[in-house]
Amino acid sequence: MSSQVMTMVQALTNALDIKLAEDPDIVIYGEDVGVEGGVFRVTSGLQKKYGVERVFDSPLAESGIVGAAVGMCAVGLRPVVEIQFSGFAFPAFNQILAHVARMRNRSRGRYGAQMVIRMPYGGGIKALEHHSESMEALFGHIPGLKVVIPSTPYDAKGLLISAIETDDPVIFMEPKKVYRAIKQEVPETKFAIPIGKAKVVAEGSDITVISYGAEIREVQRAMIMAKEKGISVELIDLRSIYPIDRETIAASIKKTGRVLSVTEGPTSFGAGAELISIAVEEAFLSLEAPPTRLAGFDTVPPLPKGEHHYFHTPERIFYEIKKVVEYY
Amino acid sequence: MSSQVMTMVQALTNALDIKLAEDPDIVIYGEDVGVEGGVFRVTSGLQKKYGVERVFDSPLAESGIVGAAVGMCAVGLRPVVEIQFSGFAFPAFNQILAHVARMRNRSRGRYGAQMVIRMPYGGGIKALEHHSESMEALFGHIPGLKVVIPSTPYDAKGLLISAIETDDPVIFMEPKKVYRAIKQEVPETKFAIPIGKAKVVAEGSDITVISYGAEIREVQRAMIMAKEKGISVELIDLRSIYPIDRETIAASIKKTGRVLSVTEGPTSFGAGAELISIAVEEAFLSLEAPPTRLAGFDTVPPLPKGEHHYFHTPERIFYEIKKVVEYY
Amino acid sequence: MLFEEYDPRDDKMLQVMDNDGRIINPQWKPDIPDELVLEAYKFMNFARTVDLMAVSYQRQGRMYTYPPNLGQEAISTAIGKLMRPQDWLVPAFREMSAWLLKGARPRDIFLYFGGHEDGSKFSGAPNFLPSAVPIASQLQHAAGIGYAIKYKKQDSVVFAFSGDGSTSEGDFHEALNFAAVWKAPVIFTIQNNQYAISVPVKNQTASLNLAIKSLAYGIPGIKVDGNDFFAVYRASSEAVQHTRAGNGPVLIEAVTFRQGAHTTSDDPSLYRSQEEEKAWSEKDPIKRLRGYLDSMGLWNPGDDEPMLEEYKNEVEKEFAVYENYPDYKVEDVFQYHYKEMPEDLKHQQINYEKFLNWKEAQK
Amino acid sequence: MLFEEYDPRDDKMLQVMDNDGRIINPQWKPDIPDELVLEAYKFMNFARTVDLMAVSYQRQGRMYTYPPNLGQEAISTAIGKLMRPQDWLVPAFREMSAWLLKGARPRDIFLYFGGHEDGSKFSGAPNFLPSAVPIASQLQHAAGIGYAIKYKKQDSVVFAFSGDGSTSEGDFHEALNFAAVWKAPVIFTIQNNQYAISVPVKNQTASLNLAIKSLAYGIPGIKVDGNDFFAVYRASSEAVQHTRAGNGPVLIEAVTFRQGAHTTSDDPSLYRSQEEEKAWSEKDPIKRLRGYLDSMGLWNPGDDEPMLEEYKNEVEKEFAVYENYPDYKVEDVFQYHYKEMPEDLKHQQINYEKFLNWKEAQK
Ligand SMILES: Cc1ncc(C[n+]2csc(CCOP(=O)(O)OP(=O)(O)O)c2C)c(N)n1
Ligand SMILES: Cc1ncc(C[n+]2csc(CCOP(=O)(O)OP(=O)(O)O)c2C)c(N)n1
Ligand SMILES: [Mg+2]
Ligand SMILES: [Mg+2]
Repeated sequence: MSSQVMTMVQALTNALDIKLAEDPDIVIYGEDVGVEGGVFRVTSGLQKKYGVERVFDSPLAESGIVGAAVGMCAVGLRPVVEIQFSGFAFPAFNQILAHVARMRNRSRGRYGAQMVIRMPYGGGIKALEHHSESMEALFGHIPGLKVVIPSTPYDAKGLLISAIETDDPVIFMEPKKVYRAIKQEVPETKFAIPIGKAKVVAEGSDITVISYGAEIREVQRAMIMAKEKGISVELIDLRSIYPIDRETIAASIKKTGRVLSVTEGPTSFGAGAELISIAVEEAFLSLEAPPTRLAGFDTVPPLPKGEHHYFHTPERIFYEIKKVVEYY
Repeated sequence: MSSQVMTMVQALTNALDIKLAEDPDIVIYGEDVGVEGGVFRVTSGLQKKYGVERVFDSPLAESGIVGAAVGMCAVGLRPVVEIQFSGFAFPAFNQILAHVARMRNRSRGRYGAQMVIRMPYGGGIKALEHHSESMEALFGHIPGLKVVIPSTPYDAKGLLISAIETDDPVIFMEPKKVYRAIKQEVPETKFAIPIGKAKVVAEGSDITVISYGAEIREVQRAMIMAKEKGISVELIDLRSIYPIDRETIAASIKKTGRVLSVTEGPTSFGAGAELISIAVEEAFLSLEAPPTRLAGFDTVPPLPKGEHHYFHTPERIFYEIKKVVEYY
Repeated sequence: MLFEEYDPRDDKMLQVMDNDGRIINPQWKPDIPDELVLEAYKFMNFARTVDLMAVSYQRQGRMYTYPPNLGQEAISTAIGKLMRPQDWLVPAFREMSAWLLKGARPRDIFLYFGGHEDGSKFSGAPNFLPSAVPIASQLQHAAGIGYAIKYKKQDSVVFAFSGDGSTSEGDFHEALNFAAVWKAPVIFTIQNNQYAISVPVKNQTASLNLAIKSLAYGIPGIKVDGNDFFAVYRASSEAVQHTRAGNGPVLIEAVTFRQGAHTTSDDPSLYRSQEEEKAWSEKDPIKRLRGYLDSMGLWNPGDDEPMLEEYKNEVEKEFAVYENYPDYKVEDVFQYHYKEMPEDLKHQQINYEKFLNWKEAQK
Repeated sequence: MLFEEYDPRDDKMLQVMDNDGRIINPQWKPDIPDELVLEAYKFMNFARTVDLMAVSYQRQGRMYTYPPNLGQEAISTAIGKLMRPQDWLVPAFREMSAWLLKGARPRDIFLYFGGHEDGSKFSGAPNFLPSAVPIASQLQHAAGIGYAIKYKKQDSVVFAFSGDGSTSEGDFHEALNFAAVWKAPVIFTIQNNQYAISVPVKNQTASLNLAIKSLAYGIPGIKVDGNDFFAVYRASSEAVQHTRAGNGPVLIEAVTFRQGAHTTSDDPSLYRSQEEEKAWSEKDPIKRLRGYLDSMGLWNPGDDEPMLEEYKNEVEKEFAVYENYPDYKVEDVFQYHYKEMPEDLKHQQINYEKFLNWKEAQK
């Protein structure tokens, strides 16, 4: 099987290309995804290749983008829409919550919402306001959705293909900080990574760190520091925050007895809270220290000049790992 | 101080009346709040008393209702707007997240969003779709907001007065199931209950139950069953889910060693997860059983015929209390 | 031609018959056989029977909140009569005639407003979305369906409904704009029944009328008398022709009046006068069409009673089906949310069933 | 009268001077003194200097993403000149001239696009909201400000800006509708610069033009040449008159062209041709106004260079203030979110400071 070194952007384009080629029911649209190929170029070249009826620019209206996709699904299409930045998903929030997530149940299984809503998310790239948020917990709380977040080019391709193929609606959040930051060998042919299965990125014995998206790389850097201090970290990349892979989490915590979640969004009512709850629900008796969350502050991400205070540096992650490991 | 027996609806009307009378900067608007006095009659009589410029019907557009309030605040008004049902807050979600919650920070304190967004929430009243949700966790996750939920007529009045008087924006969620279900002596004059302070509704020694809104009454009923079995329950009414009263929660759990949260919204990424996390963060060493959440299923609330399966009955709450207490 | 003559900028309203059913505008009377008119008349009576009985069942506590259609039957009957099986119906919640003509049965309507999602399945009715509660949100779906129809080169038209209040929502705007840019075959019908719950249209918008909003999207718009079966039928047929010819969407404002309450929990006396109600009852759509039929010798006043009796019996039978509908099962809460149910959800169901067993065991 | 003569239904565009600055439509030339025109010319040059230098500082890596104004200066200069201190400015992000005229300093602009919230404080400038990033969302605030002004019986007007792309958002629709129903004193100016990033207006809407969208709200709308200082000035003055007389909002479509990139991270060559760019550079607003001044003997071509030199120096000084701005402090992340900071947030700050201390101690 031939493979190629790809960035995450390239891997995503490749996944879309493969699916467009094999399934005429797939259409791609959103702001600037046509001629320009998206502001991050994920859809680059696809309009040329598949025509303006399959890959096209929509008017500038997120509720319209998502709402129209609900209708398309009723007729049997499989739209893959792009929200330019996850910070602009909120004008579409009602359509997502009220229709995308509910159409299947409301129609008792008659109509589904077999769509993917792609959106670059997350910070640390010195961007304008509303271009750095990480609000995946909001989507995780809406019944009826799946929420997927890849951390590598390989996973991005495999997960996007699964997302397009599942008959359930998927919020597909792409860590823009990773978009071009890492390159990886990715098979050129089609492959799928199941949604809902976490990946044990590194095995370890002293502490379980649970994370996803762009934070994975920061944790890996922190792990180098930890290793120097003799701390052995088991790193879990969730890959999907709903459904969440309780089994993998439980097995790991039962082994290590300690757990830290590392996520970007605000702390309160955030993903870390869910992870702590799962730790407690699945492995209470194994816990040797309080399950701990390292999350963003309960603030908006500061503009670039203040960004270094908000987004987690490897030092910050290491510091929290150390605290959990040193507990008692 | 003279007082009167009031329903929660009456207590809310009374609070609005008092504030309208004393502060000319207060305006009230929303769908049907004028002539009709709101579908639940919370603003009943106020347009007549204060005029159509201060209490009025807006066009049917939630984003417009909330967005206009942001502008009004910049000029110094203190709008108290009504969203007809919390299930219809989502067209306004972007305005809430992007502006209401952020204007103060964005303008470095120059402009605030001293508004209250009132909304009836919660289920169990045999209503149409989108009329039974309990999605407070979504608001709790947005930095910049306060989220207040009263459970009694007395609290409703005192908390609404505080909400109107605070310079921070408040999402004020009113349990419609309680609206007319209980009556209580409420002082006629002005009083305020501070936002962010929980109330210990009942002291107990075996388990702490944390809840709010309409669930408080169901927990109280469950407590009768518990008492029969010799279980002593300490009940905390949060009253405000952001800011959350860690101190009261911590003190109680340190005493009882066991904790159950009872909330209506979906389980995953819900309020219960935050409460479990706080339990673990504040009282890990006191925990004799896993902190537990009883929440809604990860489904939309069923239509009336299926409602009894979704909303927590006293039996269901008792069952969970028993499980936590019997742990070990 | 019709759209030009009734340019919404002139605020004219297409009317074919007067309040007594006299044809006052023969030029625009649709060219349809008498049988069709007769059928429509009967059908409007049937729909009204379902509606009135729904209200009374609700009053008896045998159903939950229900939004009466009384007085608005001409609009969705005329459009429903134009709908072909391959056409799509994207409803709001107050166009029951169209639901029935699309293939819903009264039992579905009772089931839905009786609080069961199975009432939204409409098994026998193709291309029919469930009712959308959040105002105007369904119009976005209509635009998307329109796109998909074009994309798949299907010969279908989308009929989307909403009320005067819906025109204020952002989704109304986005939907019409998307459909227009895409030249999607969608006919947007606004039932302007004068009120959004208690709020009159004049507090909803300052525009000359609602049809004129079409100009913001570069599409034809027309204001019609929504209590005039012929006017609605004519405007809608022309709209269908326009859109099937590939010209994109049309906006129809159908002026009518909700004779009943907003829903069974509403009290209209709070916000409108008896005079207003009385004036509108003169324009009742069934009364007007009966006037026409009478004058044409197509109907005797005496035929109404047996017809209504028959309909009443039929509806009672349908209601019985609803009342004997199987109990809501635990699975019904869970099973339809996902095609592939997540583990967490499965466990929630299992845990809940454990509780039910425990509860059972307590007895 | 102006609004009637330039009814958007006829798709006429108000133009006072041609591409060379010759007055072709003296009837609508605003009656303003030469000094004001001269001031406006100079000011447009100043604003352009700030803009060009911002782009070049960004290229040097000394600032973050920045949205160039090049070619659009006439619009917000003309409107900015009309703004009184008590008037409100509700900006999008590409009307820098209005920002400066409202009292922002170049240092604020550098600070904001240099990534510091303090750049949105505009200490010296009353009644000026920070830039709103989510497209069209700010227009709702304008409607609310308009209501509050009326409520407080203040003599102010709200100037709200947005782009052609913004007209597709639901918030655009709701804002204009609210303002119209409330008869709020708001002037909505759409800078139609032909593109929303890469998307041309024709993919944004099928309407005849953008001004015609005013009909959906029952308010006046007018399409003006946005590169013609006189045309924008005239239309805006009439709009101000209209709205101050209590008649409610006005919609102005100002037709222009973004000569630069969407932002410094954009590459326009992907979506538009050099011919198009060239054609529009003929219509450059500064060039046109200079043509007028030249012909009136109010300006010598030789005066440009020293003026621009002076502006450059001034802007450099402002940039230096920005570059020497104090470091972003930990408190700056936290302190402005609430008037009364919640305990949780305080603890988050304290915990973070503990980490910083630990980190410091590691060294
Ligand atoms: C987004 C949203 N906001 C509020 C409501 C509550 N609500 C239900 S019907 C209605 C009025 C609708 O008026 P209109 O569109 O004129 O339709 P009508 O009821 O008159 O048929 C309102 C405000 C809702 N269903 N959805
Ligand atoms: C709600 C929202 N969606 C998407 C974006 C990303 N975005 C920033 S500017 C822009 C185009 C705006 O076009 P237009 O309104 O014409 O203004 P212009 O940039 O041309 O001045 C887009 C899509 C945004 N800022 N907000
Ligand atoms: Mg209506
Ligand atoms: Mg533009």
